[in-house]
Amino acid sequence: MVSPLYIIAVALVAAFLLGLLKEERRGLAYSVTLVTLALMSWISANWLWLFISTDAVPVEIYTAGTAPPFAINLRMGLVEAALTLLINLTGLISGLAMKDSLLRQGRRAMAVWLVAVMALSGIVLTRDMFNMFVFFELAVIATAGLVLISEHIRNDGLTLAAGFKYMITSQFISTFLLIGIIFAYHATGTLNIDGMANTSLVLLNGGSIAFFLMFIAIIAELKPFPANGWALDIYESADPAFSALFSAATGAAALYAADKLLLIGGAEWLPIATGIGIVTFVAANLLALPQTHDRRLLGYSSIAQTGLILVVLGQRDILGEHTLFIAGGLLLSHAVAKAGLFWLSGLVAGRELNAWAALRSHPLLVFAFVTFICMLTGLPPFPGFYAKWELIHLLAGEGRIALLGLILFSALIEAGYLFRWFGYVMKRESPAEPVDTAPHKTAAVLVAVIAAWGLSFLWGELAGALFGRGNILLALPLLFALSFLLLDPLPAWLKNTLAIAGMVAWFYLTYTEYDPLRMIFAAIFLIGGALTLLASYHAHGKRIGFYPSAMLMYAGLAMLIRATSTFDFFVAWELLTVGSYFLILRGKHSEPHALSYILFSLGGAFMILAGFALAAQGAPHFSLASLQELAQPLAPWVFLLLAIGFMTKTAAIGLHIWLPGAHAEAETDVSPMVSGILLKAGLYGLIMLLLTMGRQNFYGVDLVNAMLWIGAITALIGNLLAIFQEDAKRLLAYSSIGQMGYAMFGLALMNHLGWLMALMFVINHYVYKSMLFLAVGGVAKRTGTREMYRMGGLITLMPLSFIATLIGIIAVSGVPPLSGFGGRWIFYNAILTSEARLPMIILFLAGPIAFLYLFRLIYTIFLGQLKDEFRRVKEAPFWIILPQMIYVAILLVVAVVPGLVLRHVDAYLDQFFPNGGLSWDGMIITSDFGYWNPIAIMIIVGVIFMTLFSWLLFVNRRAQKVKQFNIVFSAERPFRPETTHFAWNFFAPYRKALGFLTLPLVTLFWSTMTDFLHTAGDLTRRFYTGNGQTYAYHLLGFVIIVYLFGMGIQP
Amino acid sequence: MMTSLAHWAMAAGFVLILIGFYGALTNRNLLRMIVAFCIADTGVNIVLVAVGHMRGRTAPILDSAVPVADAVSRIIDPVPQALVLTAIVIGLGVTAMMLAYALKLYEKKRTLDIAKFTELKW
Amino acid sequence: MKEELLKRVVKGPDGVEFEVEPLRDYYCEAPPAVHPPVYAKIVEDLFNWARSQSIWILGFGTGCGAIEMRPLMTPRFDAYRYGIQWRPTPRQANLLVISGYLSVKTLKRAIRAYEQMQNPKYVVGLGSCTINGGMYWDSYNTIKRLDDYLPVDLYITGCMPRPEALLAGFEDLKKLIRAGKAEGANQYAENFDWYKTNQKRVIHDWDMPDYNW
Amino acid sequence: MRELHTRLKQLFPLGELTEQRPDLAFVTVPAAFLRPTLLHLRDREGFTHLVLLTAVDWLEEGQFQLTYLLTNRHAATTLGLRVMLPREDARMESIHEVWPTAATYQRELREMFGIDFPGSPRLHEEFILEGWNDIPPYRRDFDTLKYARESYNERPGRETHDPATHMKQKLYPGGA
Amino acid sequence: MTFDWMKIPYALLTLFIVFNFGLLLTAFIAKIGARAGRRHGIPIWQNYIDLIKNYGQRSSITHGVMFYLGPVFRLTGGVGLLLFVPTIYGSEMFSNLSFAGDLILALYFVFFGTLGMALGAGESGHPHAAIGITRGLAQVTAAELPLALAVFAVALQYQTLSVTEIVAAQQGGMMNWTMFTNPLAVAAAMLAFLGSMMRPPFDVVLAPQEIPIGPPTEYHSAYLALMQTNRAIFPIAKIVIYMNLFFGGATSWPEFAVKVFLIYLFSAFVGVCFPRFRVEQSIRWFLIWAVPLGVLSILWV
Repeated sequence: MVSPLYIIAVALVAAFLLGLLKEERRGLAYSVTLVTLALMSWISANWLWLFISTDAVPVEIYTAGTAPPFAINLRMGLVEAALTLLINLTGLISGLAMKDSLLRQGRRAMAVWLVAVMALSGIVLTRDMFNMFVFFELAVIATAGLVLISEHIRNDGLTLAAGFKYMITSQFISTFLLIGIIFAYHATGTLNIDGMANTSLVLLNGGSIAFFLMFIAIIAELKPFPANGWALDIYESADPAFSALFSAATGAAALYAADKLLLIGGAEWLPIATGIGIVTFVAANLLALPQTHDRRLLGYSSIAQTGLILVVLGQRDILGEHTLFIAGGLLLSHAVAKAGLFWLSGLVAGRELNAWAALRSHPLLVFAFVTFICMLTGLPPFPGFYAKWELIHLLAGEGRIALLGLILFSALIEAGYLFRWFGYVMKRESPAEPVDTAPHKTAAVLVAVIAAWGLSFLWGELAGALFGRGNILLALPLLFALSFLLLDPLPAWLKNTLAIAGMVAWFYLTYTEYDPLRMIFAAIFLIGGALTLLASYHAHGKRIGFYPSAMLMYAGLAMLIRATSTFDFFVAWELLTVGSYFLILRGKHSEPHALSYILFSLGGAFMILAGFALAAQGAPHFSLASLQELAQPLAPWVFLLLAIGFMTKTAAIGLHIWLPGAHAEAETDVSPMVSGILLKAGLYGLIMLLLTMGRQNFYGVDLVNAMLWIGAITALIGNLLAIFQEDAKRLLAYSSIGQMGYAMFGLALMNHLGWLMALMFVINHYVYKSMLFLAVGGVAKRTGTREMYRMGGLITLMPLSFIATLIGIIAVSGVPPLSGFGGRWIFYNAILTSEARLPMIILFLAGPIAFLYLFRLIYTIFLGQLKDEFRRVKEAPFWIILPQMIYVAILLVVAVVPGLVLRHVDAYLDQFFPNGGLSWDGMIITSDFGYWNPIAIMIIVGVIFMTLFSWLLFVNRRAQKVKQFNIVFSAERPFRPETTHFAWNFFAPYRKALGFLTLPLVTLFWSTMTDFLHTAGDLTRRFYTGNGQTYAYHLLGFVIIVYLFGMGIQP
Repeated sequence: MMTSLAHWAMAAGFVLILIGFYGALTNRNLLRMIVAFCIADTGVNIVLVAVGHMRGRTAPILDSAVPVADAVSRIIDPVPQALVLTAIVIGLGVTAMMLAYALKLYEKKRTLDIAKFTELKW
Repeated sequence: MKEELLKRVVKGPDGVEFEVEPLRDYYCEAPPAVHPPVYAKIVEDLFNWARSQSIWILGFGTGCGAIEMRPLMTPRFDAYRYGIQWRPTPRQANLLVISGYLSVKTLKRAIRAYEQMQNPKYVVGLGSCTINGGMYWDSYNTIKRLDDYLPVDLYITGCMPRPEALLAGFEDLKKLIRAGKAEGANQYAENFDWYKTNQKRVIHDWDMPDYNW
Repeated sequence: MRELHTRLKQLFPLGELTEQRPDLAFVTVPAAFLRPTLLHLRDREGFTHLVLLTAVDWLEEGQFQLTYLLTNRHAATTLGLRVMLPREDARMESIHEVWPTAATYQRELREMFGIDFPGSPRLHEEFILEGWNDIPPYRRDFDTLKYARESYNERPGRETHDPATHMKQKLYPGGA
Repeated sequence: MTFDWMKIPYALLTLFIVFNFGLLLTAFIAKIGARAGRRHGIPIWQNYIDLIKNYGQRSSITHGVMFYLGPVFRLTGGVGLLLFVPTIYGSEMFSNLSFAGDLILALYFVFFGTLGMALGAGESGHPHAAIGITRGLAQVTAAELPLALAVFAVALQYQTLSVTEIVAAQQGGMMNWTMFTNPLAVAAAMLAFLGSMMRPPFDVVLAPQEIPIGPPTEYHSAYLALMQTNRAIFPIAKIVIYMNLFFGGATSWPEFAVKVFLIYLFSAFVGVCFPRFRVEQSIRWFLIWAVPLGVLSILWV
């Protein structure tokens, strides 16, 4: 093994040699620099490999040949190896990305660069307090030097000012650190960190103040809120490649330094670290919200992430042996993603967030961006996800709920601005300046991407080793979905075929595992999904990005039904959320809606995470089935959290505002996926929840009863809002909200028939909503509008779409003889056995309201007056029609023989609700109250209908076919189709009567919430005046506050 | 007072530090701020030395006057001395760097007022 | 010709431009057909009897006669007991009562309303104005012979005829219908060109299809 | 009414007042002063209601007379303003901004007399006559009878009687 | 499964009786209305004549397929509704086709004709038709609510959804009728009944002067005849449900005739006495007056 000392030595020697080189030999100097950095990285990598592959113990390097306290010692262990590798590699790649500017600045800059990287490695390696001080000062000087040297590149003085502010701050810091060190030394007689720790510095006389000074100095280097104005200015003004180093490497080094100090400080100082960390995490994320400058935003995000990791370090008392896994996961996620983003920002010309839209023309870079933000947000399969899962679980296990809540809240804000940014990238107008695609810069980004996925795999394996979890990245559905990333250059039809084949094959492979309940969902998710995908054949070209997103969602769904442990469930949940988010974002005007979707979904997901964590009580492995063993007082809380989480997906009232926009703005074939299929995931969650936990009493409120009310109100408001929509897809979207309300109501009835009804709704809603969305989507595709009043009279031009819509609305409305009636029949039977009678009244009102929007849908689109510009419209594309016709067939079959599916579910439900099932006697279905014979109904209605129809045909055999303006119009003639088609504001009288129920109170609530957060962020950031002296005051104020808190908790 | 000299030195050091901080926080002129930091640095160095001082002992220089054998009982702790040396060097570097900054900033804006460099904020 | 009836070029959602000709595209162009009685005589007799006993009048008032029609619905005259009632839409009405003078402008509407009624359909002219112009014989804007423009089955004279006269007239119309003589609709279809020529001679801005189905 | 006339006369060059009843009078106004007079009457004198706007064809004088009939509801008085226009190329300032209802009257006058009111809304749309192709029918040089004979078929056998003699004969056929 | 084929002629017989009864009854009610206005009113057989005449119209036009199917849907709805409910209690002959489903089937089948009619009228392209439909649908949402509540209350009361069993439970004297055992439910239902009969004050759907009779504006000849046929059958079928649920059903045709007549008369009576509501007024009226009754009736049970 090469001694780690060489990391430092090599850098120093090279820096020295660079000074000897001639100024003109810049190419050579640059090569020397890179080689040196590569060598340093290689040494670290070597060590890292040693520690990973063998159980080697950390190595102590005594510089002067003697042990401490008489000489400085370095230590090389697993963490040190990983961190120095991170630092050196970041240095190397940043050096690569900075090629142009380094070459222009010459050897001095390169030497300083080497020193900076070396100093950071030194901070990590050293075990000597004073040595650490020296390395810190070196880092400061090197940083300031780099800023100074690079100043002439931008030549606007901003960088200089930022550097000077940094110097001011570091003067204060170094003063504190030195005094702290000397007193600590005085107290313990050693400068060695372990020595200080062993002698319990803080217990000695004056030791605690000495420790405090050292501690606060190191913490200040972590740029805690509010003493961090200087750092933001550096992030904003410096070269992005340097910022990458500053964020990833400096941050890592400083965190490790803090970690070392906490070793000295002991348990008393952990809460302080936690406090500083969480305040920083929350505040920095809040402050990042109103940012429009990309690098400053990244700066805030860096600070926030550092804060989070500090929290983890501060919680080491409960995290114990897992601290490393968690902090490492978070740190590496942060470092890789942030470095990648900073490098990426070097490619983008503009500094506004909108300017990143330029990335859009480069799918690879978009992928990189996605990777980074998902990694930062802690989505699976990235390391941050594992880390967050464990962190939240351990916190919940110890009952540190407030901290848990703050972390999740702040993470949600972070996801908010990151995904908003991604929305800008995908949807905003592309700026004029193209992306700089210099190979060395792009390569840096790609290395980060590879590192991201590599780390994901690694953390998956680690999680496997530590907690016995499966590696997410090895899950077959996910792999299948990810493989579409590689297949993306293929034409769309080929990918579509592969996707369909994959889904059907997966169903074939797994169908034996499902009980009838899961079978329904599996069939909808997989076979239904494949059916919906048929519509995607209509798309031409490559459809870059569609298949990875869609398959990611389906992978999540496929994994969801097979999940038995909370971990697997949650992973699947996150995957399907992210996949569907990308799918929704593909719509033309979907940017704000996709954002609100992902925010509500992630908020819901965090609720679920918190619920699972609470339930697990620290147990590493918790199966879904064990939920039923939970007892008071925990169980209601878990139930509440999980239920709210699932209800965000089913868009229960209050949490529904994301749905209409998201579903309406999605592409033609995406709407049925997200509506017909994705919504069922939420129902599946609720079913799991109710199956395992049953009724819960929360301070006297029966939570299932509350769900009953929520379901009923959701059904009413969803339906009511649907009738006032002018946009056909929005109408369907609101209708979905209402239908989900019904299903939720059924589940909450908690009896046999209620569940059967809910499942019937699950099936029916999938079929008819997919069908209607496709039909409407096909029409919208042909007419170029979704506003119904602009359509009209399309029945003769699009007869198949009309038939699908007709069958669809009959089914939705529950009119016999189609399948919707079965649902209603079961519903009536179900409520007869229920005790809760009042919510049903609301549901009774909601029922007929459905007629209103359904009639509006079919009338304003297909009937009435055909408009000029649509006279030559063609029927929707074949591939959009085909699945609709299949759905029509399914509906008819289900209408005649509902027993095909329901019988099995009915029988299966017997084990949960033994009473009140249906009896299937031949063709007659009998409940405790009534009976129903679908075939007879179908035949009777059919016979009557055909008889009358033939009679009318006979009588009217010579009827003259007339055209659209041949109507009696009070003896006038129609003026134009537009003024003759009654369609806009269709239910105006209804609005007069009940319009007050549709006031957008919920939207108002949520927008007030977000406005509040934004305003809070915007006001708080005024506090960073830009004056270096003010920042110094902030620092001193911070020190004093922490001192007061810190000393306050001293024994 | 047992170690009155060391205590006096230490007190002086702290006073210097406080003067330095005060100066740095109240003066808006860059050069004055740098001078203030120099004063604070000096104060820190004095504190360092003062901590390492032991009454009645000599400087930790192993020469004929202090044989190696009884060095442990004769000399004061050498470590703070070493630290001070390093700290002085580093302080010098930092001061030089700050002066360079001040120069460049002055070239840019023709002013040394710290409050004039606030383009980056929020 | 009114602007909205002129040919226009519109752009479809796919960007292709094409021409729309409202008169041809929005209206049925078929001329009216003759519908002779086709069933056996006894059936036709039954139908004619039913038609005579179920006279549905289009509620379309022209001129002062419109006022004279209203009392028919009141308890004093109660036309309902004779199977007469008013329908608000020409589609469902059998009888168009021209209740007074017809200005050219109203004639246009009356023709449209008549053509939208279904065969068999009847026209009754009310008052002297419909017969020979009456007191409007020298008006610049009023037609003088209704039967030039619409196939009139029956005139009821008077200026204005009283409701009793109307009732008597309707009874006569019933007789005509029962006798199978009220074939105005077929007459109109057979002499379609003649009627159209007459109509177009007075209606100078003919801005409607030739037959308003 | 006299007082009003006196007051008005100080402001506008009005003609003599023709009093038909104590509460109804007419006065002639030059075309150029019509609008200020109307506004004054409406806003200062309480004549808030435009009862009608009509025309008389003085064929022999070669003039059209426009009559703006205004009513003061509180005083229950009606004042008619007459404006004389040359018959050739008759045109008059539109007052539809003063009373929106005037637009309809002006449309009618445009159709029936051929008097132009530039700027009046929908002035050139057909009002009562559809497809009229002769000179405006209310002009006195329009021969109504001739037009009716030429345009509309007559039913032969129509006789015209003097009502008095006809009824006499009918009631007393003997001639007593 | 064995099917009793005799059910078909029996059902047709019911249909025939009800059809004639309906034609006469509506004429009779119209006559009563006329008498209230001091008129003679139409002859009692006028409906037959109108029907024959409309079937005898020689020409007809069509606006398209749905226009054609509208009346078919409508009449299917009426006939189906009639046949899905037993007409005469205790009579095998006149239990019709009620083996196909229970009360819920009947209640939902009401919408079958409405929906088809709405579609057919929609295809006619006439704006008044669409306006009429929006009014009708808007009104029915509120009008159906008290009925649904009342039905629910009755089903809870008798613990069954089978019409036959509900009637059976009301046998044995007038005091066993739902009308007396659950008067609140019946009150709510009867108010809902007013809303569904297209008579004043809830006939803004048709509004002959304003939107010439609304949905059927374009319908004529045989189409109209089919709808007239339905107008004879459908109200009776609906009243049969009310009769069975609330008024003890009927054990014989005379009892049937009297009860149906009286129930029908109720709506006619109100219709003659009250002017017309606008849509939003009628919605508010139902929500304020009828729905609370229904809610109380449910809580009562």
